[in-house]
Amino acid sequence: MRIALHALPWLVAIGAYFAMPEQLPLLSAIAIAALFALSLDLLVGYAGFVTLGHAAFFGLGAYVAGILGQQGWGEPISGLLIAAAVAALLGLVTAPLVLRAGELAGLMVTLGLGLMLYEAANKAAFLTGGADGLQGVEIWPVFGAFRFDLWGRTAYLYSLAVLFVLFLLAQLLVRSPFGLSLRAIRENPKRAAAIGIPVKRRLAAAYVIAAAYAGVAGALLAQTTQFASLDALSFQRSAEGLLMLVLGGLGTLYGALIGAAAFTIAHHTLSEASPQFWQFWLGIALVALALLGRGGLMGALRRMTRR
Amino acid sequence: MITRRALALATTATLAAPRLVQAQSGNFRIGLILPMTGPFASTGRQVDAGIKAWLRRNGESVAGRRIEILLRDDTGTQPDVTRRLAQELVVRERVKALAGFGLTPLALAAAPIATEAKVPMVVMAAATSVIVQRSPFILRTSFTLPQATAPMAQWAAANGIRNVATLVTDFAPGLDAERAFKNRFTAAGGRIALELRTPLRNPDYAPFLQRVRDAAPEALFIFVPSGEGAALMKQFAERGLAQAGIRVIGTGDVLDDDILNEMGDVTLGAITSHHYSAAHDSAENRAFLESYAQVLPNVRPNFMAVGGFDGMHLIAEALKRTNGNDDGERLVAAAKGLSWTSPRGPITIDANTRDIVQDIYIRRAERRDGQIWNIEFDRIPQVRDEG
Amino acid sequence: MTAFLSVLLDGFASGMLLFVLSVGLSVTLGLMNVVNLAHGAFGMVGGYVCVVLLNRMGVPFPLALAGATVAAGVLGLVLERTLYVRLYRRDHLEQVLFSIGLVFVLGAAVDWFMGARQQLIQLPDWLSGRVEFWGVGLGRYRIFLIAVCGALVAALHLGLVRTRFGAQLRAAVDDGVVARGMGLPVPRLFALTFTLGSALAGLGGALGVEVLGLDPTFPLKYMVYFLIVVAVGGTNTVIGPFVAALLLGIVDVLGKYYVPEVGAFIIYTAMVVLLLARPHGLLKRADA
Amino acid sequence: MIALGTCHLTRRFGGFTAVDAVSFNLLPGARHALIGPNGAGKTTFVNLLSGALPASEGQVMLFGQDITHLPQHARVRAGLARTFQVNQLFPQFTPLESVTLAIGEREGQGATWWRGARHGAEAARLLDDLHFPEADRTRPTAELPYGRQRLLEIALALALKPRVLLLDEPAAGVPPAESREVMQAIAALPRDVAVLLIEHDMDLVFRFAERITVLAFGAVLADGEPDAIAKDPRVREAYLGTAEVAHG
Amino acid sequence: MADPLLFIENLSAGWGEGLVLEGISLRVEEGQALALLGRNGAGKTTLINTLMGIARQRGGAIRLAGTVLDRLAPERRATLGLGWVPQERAVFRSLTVAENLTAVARPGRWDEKAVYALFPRLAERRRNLGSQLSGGEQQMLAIGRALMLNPRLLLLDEPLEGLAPVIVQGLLFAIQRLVRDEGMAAILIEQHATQILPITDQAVILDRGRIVAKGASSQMLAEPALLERHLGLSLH
Repeated sequence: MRIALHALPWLVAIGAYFAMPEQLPLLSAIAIAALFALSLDLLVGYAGFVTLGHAAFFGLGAYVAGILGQQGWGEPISGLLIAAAVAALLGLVTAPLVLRAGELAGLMVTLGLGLMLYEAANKAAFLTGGADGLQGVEIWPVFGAFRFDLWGRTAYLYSLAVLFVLFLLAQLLVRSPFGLSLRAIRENPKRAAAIGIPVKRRLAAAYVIAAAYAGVAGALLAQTTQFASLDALSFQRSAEGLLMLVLGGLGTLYGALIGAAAFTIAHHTLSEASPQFWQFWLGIALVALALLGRGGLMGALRRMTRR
Repeated sequence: MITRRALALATTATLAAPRLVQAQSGNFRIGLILPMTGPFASTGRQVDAGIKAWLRRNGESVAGRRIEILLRDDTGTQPDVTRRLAQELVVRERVKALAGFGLTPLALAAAPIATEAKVPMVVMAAATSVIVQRSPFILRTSFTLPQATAPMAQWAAANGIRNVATLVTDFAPGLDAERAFKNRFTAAGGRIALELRTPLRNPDYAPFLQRVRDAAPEALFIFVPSGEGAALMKQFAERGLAQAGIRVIGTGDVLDDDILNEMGDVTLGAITSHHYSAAHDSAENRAFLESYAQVLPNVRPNFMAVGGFDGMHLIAEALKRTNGNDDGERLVAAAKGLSWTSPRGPITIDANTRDIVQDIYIRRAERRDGQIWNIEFDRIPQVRDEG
Repeated sequence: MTAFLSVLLDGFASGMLLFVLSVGLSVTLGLMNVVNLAHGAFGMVGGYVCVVLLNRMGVPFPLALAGATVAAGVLGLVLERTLYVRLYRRDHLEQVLFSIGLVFVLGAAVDWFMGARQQLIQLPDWLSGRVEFWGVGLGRYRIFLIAVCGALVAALHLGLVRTRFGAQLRAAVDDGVVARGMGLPVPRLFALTFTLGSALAGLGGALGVEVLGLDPTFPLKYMVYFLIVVAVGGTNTVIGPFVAALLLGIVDVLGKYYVPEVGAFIIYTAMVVLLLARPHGLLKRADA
Repeated sequence: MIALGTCHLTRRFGGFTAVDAVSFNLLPGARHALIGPNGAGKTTFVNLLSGALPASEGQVMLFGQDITHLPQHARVRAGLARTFQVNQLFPQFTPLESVTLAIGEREGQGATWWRGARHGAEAARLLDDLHFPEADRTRPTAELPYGRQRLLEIALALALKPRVLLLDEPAAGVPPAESREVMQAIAALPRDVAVLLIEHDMDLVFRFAERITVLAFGAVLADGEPDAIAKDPRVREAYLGTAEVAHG
Repeated sequence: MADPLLFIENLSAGWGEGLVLEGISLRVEEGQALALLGRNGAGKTTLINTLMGIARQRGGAIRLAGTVLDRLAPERRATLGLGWVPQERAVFRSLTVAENLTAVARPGRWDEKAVYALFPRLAERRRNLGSQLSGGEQQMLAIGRALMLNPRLLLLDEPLEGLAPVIVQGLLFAIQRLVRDEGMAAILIEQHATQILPITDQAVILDRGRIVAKGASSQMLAEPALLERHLGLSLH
């Protein structure tokens, strides 16, 4: 029963491939958004560290993978790994700054660093294409066999597979002593320190891991769309990721998946039905959810199943 | 009434299951991707209304096929969304043409989809030279910045202006404009005193204009995206640049018809070069204005609207030529070399480059009947993009 | 040198405007610990009310400013009493979800009535153009901005320092529990403060139409700036955010003037450095 | 050998000196109580010992090692554990999870990410020893009765196998009906652990302590055997008020 | 007028899930001063905070001059006549002395002038910020601030705590004036029983959240054994 419940989202995701062959681009977008939300969940949901600049890692991953593809190394999987490594490196370098400042100030430092990277990418047009985006990205077929096709079949299966693997890894992570210690820090940093948890070091580790995850998500976007642009680094991207996560429910991993799917589908459906005023309805939904539900959609789901 | 029904149809179609869509395959579906929200929403609204004006004027049936527009919002800032929407429209909605594309990065992101899906992609707003080279299926009915800029440089040089500062927005169209102006102007013996680039988002023009004032050129050449001109012109006036003897010249984007009237007296006398003015004196334009007023009352159509109007016309003419056949390669072939008289004047789709060839007008902002208009006073016929 | 002074005064003016727009946010954050990302929406509403009054109804500019202030204040009061009051005890992230939703709703509503394009106003003649003092040129409107915002800063500061309401407000920020125990109606104080903050944002939005522009994306476009002012300025005084806003305005403008290539990089760097040096705000010592 | 010692330990907040040059020794295996009126600086003192607060001056030594500048978690590694006056628990964790986590950290496996937590059995054994009811071990901590949460405070500290244990008012706020378990747990603390008990409940103090230190105004007022302390006039004054008024 | 000024019946209360007080019943008449004694952690402050509506009331009833307080917000209780002097004084640090007084003022006999007359020291420091005062001055200010509400019942939570003996004497004198000469009803919390018993009428001793002794203050003062047992250090 429990296993069936865990398998359900993935069965739905695979079923969607067959049931909605015409919706694959949207489904890929959901998978990538879910991975980004998942990376935020590790940091915000589990370690309790809120960031407003997570798009820095997403965008960095996107540009790294994109530039690799543009410069003649279009092998996708190594591209993902390199993007993850570079994003993690940025995380490692910035973690001390971000952790130094403490709560509100730390939050603003993440925002500031994110904005700085955005500006840097904007100015480094020789490398990034500036405001016009990175042109001429060429990604080779996955495993040398599966080309990124117009229907988005490869893109979706590839994104889904990466999401799945990283989800399993995340699950392993949050259930491990390390993951437990992150939750402990979120729940009570005072007590966490008193049982011998090196709080800052663990938070820094979570920050680096989340950075790598976000880097992979960004790289996936760049590879599947063969394009990278500044908005991958934008504050909006960070905020949207947080919205998805809060919408789905923090600290459950599944919340990230559900939130990303719900937000993307709602956004897509509403903007299709009303290209000019979809924000109104999306806004109403967000306001209502914030007023009514605690713990996001996962919270609501749990309350329903408990009843 | 007709448009409303088309809209209703479009809405039901999007909500209904894919099978239903196939049952309506007699329709010729066009996927229209525009920034309908966000900072560039006014561009989307204008193009959309231009298309509706064409449909209102010419009916929704072309060569026995009913035209159906599927409008999507890409918010203007997310190229990956533009690309995904293009992909979806092609794959799921089976559109036979893509259209719209408010900004250069958005158009560039969607170009590979057009190539791969082999559907014509009609660029109605974005204006960087390079766009049409990105796919053999791209056709353009807007303009290019070098196209609109070079005549301005020439006019300035010919009218005794020797020393110019340039101020452009820091993205591809701006750089295109900067380069085109500089090349043509220096070739004609002019000198560029100062080159400034302002950020695309959150620009504050005051410090830039202060620098211009310090440099004291004879004229300031400006390119900023549609809508931004107001803030710039106000600052120009407030800084007292006019009193300091600096004239404003620029491309028509700066004195966008959409907001020209509200920009007020600060614009009077500014010289710009562009391919369309709502004040263009022709029967075609009067008819266009009339149809447009029925779609969007109280809004003056600008060059974006005419790009949409002509883009729709281009698709329709191509479809007529193929006798309703919606094969992408045939449609593009049919579109190549088409010429007609648009509300802006005579235009041609170049058979080789698929880019637009059109007259560029030199205009002066003047008050007529209580409103401010860009009054055309000189014309450079059939200008090509030279970027 | 004169150019420097001109630019400096520009930065001063835009910093002051930024202060009026964001001061409400810092007070509500300090008083009720509510993260209200929709603060800019009140500025937007004020801007649109000003545009409508001025352009469609022909109301004189000063009256239009007053109208914008009142309208944004009333909207703030209504929303505080009906919606915000339910979110005080919630998680900050839920407040973020709520306030972003509100930004979407208000933005779309404004779009529905007014369209998406830039809104423009015609200033009265006495505010147009430019004057020169000893060779230093300054736009009349910027002088007006400095005068109005300066008067507001002074009034706010004096109001907070000299009036009983101000003392009660500071008491509530100092220690909300004890303040209630002393009979101070903290919820009502907060509603009033929220109203005042919204009204100020409305006024700022109206004053900013000419300088910052106005379209439905206004609240999101400037949100980052408001957050910077609050984070750098701290939440326990009016002076902290004021200094922060001035710094931000001046650094931004000077940066664009002298090193336009670097652009917005400067303010972000300045913010990060300030936050690392003084995590609790400009005027507050770390251990206080 | 001294288990935990301080030398002129001082902590100032602005102009206020909360802990004033306290020199104090805790012997291995000691049963030592720290008492004093409210505001005497007891909790600040504990925070200085555990590293939750940095000292303004002076030294803290643990088994001869200077730990004054060690962060909290390093002091825990070195064998110093504490409980809190106001519960500091992980509300969403079950007691079993909490204790397992603490044991894992003790064993240096807190950074392990590739497999689940071990030590569940040891955690269960520890809870057995404390007579922690089976049914409450797998409920979220926040839902437990207060007394049981206090017991968990002690369990978390014991899970670290400390050599020195600081108990900050372990019985505070526990309703009488639930206090038995806590009292039992304190009575049954391993003999080889040096315990410093901060407590107001004099019953508990005199039942438990073999030595008492009295803190007042941040300084040591008296130090000695319980009987001597109970009779010390300075201590009586600190607790009952000035002698003159008492006579007057 | 059957209702006493303050009437507490079978009150239980605590913080969050923790239960600190159980089965407390008490009454305070007009003009009466009650000493609330007990060791640290006995529940004295929790009782005061429950009266103020800050700690969580779990059962029982509280009435002030007949008005049920049980569910009222703290600010309502204050305006109904409770004058709270919180533990550790908690003066408003960023307000001046004068502002601390005027911000909470309600009309009545006690105004700024009257407070300054009671504590001349405050008059000298009226322009200083709360954060700049010494401990004793802060305590005077906290009492003065509560008086500005013109309360019917003053709740003094350990007003002598942590102060030097000289200052303690001065404060005791002022409090004595209030309750003896002004007839102000008050509840006084103190660990040091011998200091406040002489200036109160009734006394109650709390231990572990329950009332363990009750009686006239003078009587209690005469029973050192009782005090020693409940407040001192000896074994039971």
